[in-house]
Amino acid sequence: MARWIKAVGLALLAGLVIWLYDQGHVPADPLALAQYLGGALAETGAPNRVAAIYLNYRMFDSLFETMMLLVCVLAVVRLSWRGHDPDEP
Amino acid sequence: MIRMSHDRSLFGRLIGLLYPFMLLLSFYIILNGHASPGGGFQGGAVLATVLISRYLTYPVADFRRKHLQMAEKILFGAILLLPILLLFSRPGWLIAPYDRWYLVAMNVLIGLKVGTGLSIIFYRFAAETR
Amino acid sequence: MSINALLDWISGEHISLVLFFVGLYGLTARRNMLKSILSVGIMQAAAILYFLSADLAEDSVPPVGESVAGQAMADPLPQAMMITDIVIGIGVTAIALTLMIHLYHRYGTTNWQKARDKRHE
Amino acid sequence: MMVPLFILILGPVLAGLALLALPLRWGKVLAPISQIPLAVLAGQAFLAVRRDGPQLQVIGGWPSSVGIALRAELLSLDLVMLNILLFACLLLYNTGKPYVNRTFLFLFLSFQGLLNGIFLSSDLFNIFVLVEVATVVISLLILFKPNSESIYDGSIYLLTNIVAMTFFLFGLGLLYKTTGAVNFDSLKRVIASFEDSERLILPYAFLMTAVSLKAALMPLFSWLPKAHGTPGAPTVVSAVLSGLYVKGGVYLFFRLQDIFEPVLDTRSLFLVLSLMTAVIGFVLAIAQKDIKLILAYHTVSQIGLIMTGLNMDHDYARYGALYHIINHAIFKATLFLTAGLVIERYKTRQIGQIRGVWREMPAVALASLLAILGITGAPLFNGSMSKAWIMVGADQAWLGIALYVINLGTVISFVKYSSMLWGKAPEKAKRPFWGGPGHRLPALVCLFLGTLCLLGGVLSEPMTRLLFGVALPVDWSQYGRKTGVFLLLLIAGTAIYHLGLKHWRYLQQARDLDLSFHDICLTMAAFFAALVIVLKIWY
Repeated sequence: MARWIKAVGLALLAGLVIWLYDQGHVPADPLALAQYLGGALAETGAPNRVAAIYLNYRMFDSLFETMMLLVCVLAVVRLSWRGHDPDEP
Repeated sequence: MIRMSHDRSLFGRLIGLLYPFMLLLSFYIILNGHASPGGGFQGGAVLATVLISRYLTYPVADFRRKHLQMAEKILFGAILLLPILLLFSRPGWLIAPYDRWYLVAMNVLIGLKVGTGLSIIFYRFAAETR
Repeated sequence: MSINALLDWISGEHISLVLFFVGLYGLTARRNMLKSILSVGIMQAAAILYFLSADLAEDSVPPVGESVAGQAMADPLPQAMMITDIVIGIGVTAIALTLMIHLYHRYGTTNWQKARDKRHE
Repeated sequence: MMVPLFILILGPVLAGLALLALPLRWGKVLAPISQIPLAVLAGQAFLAVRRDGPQLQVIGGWPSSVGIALRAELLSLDLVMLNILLFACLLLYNTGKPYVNRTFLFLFLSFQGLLNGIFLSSDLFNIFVLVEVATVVISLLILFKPNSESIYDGSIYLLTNIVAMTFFLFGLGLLYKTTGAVNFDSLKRVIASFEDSERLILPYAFLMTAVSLKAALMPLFSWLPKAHGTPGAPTVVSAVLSGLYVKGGVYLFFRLQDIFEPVLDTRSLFLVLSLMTAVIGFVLAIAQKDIKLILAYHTVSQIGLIMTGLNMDHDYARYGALYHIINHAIFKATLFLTAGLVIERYKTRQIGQIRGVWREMPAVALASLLAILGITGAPLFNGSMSKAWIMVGADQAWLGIALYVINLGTVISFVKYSSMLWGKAPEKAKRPFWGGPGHRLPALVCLFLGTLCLLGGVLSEPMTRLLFGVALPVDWSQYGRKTGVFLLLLIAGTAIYHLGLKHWRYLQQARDLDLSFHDICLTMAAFFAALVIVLKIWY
């Protein structure tokens, strides 16, 4: 398929999505906002709410985030053309 | 690759001058992450640039990778264990005087982990394309 | 459309939606694997921009420090989620680039189509 | 006292990390042993849920809207226990393989933890993170053997899934803006209170595009055979991908539909898509010549069947589909494991060149046969039970006929697959029962799993009562008729395959139907566009 057909098609799709977005959009209040803003300092000791979230309320996400980096390092070392992990036989 | 890195005269000295400041900045970002904008991830990225710029001035550093990888695994173990022991298994245990230490410790661990991880990735790519 | 209306229309949300489809176009139309990886990066940037701009109230301050009466703080949850996503994005990009280098060494090309043809030989 | 559920997720990761520090010899022994405490914990949690009902645990003890919640209910714990059972079998099967090293064990065990997380987590962003890490771990696992041939397949797998997860993330952003929540319970509450459904169309379309790709629904399944059937992938990885990981996508689909159903009821749309998936899956399976690819395409077909059951508005069909998830995991794992042993012995994957497995390696052939009987729905085997329950939900005649056609397709594809069991062995001398030295433990594992296929059928009534807490009666008096139908299907399938289909021209062309990366992305965009337009017209 020619590129311009894809370009036109996707542009139309983007137009449709933006139109729908503007039309039916009613933002809602974040449910946990009050707790994050009000309680974070007392509950976690972190004036930086973002840190309170990723180190305390949602620490579980951060664990897998660091795991992602570890797995990624393993992948970059193992999958490269030059060969494999020298630590393993 | 970066050919100009072999010309150590100006670039190398400039980087050498910047080292302590970059290290200082990264640890400032990590250690104050709980109280001001910043944190382990951001500081870790800055920390990685220290090692990367080191590579740019002395591009023979592949021997460090093994140690870095070991360090990364150990740090990951610590990052897993600390929240499990302090946070997950006994909810509500962290109270006022201790929670700040927990935050700082976690930020430091995460910062070191991200720093080592990004540097290994960079070293590997550098070795790959050399 | 007047120029002011256009400027009002240009918001983080709209730009991110446009960027998302720009990335999708890159994925469907570009044959080079490096450009595919870049397109994925564009799409991820779009998602990050959306999260950060969509939930940001006007005149809100960063969610750090004591809250001051009368001044709205930004919602910290999307910001925290996006830190996670950025690190994930770095990891994914690094792995995709490694695979690309490996593919290049094996098949001598970074073109999807050519690699596929060589694989079927 | 409820078991802390996060141990089920982080336990395997920690175990894998500990094995990195120990010698490999110990690791190979300790990895299967590590499954025992996990099984005990999962069993305790399961009993607690059966006693006290579903439970929500927020990690760190925060209120559920603030932290990340793990939800223990019968279905999620069933899948977790299935996961532990399969991983225990796979780790035992794998002990003798040369490519196993400490990194492999770490990745494999971490993958188990991630799967448990996907099943247990009740927070959409957490699920996004888990799936993303799982995607990367899998691409590393399928490319694990040195000098892997599968680099192209691996790249396609990784990039398509990353693109899908970007769709997921964008949908999540839109959903957070419209509802202000990311965890299932709050989402369900908020969405049920919505009067107009229009604002949910966009987030729903973004999320469902991603989840449909993850669940390998028509037309987004083309990455699945590449990942599951790629020649270089270790056998255990193929088994766990086909047996369990795809079910993660199906399970996610199930849970998302549960949230959105009160406002956007799309079951009829997905019912049609699932039926098409099932049909096209078996057509492509019949067309393949590589035994791993036959099994991989067959997974697509069975996913279609499961999704069909889930999208029917009938309790029997839903529980039948859920039971089929478990059954499919067991027989597909058995089939992949036996195929791995057969490939190892015959040094080829071409179905035409493998003959006489029954004589060459009797134990493996027996396990294969048990699994084939299970998957084709032979009477008394587990597949027949779940398929019969799905059939109950077919309230219209055309649905019933479609299900029969799908079953006939399954039978045909396995008539082809089982042709490798019969015939003369390449060497005259009869081998020992286990099929040679070093094959004893793997063959035993296969036989154990094969026996489970039979037990899952005979004990289906108590099993469903135990696993889902529902009583689905089995009408044993109808068994004569069912056996008749099965035999008829078998004869028809054999006849169709040998008389017509084997040499059919178009089948050869279907084999060459291999979507490129761009086509996959284009179908994804088209799927998304179609979903948006259909929903906009409907609501």
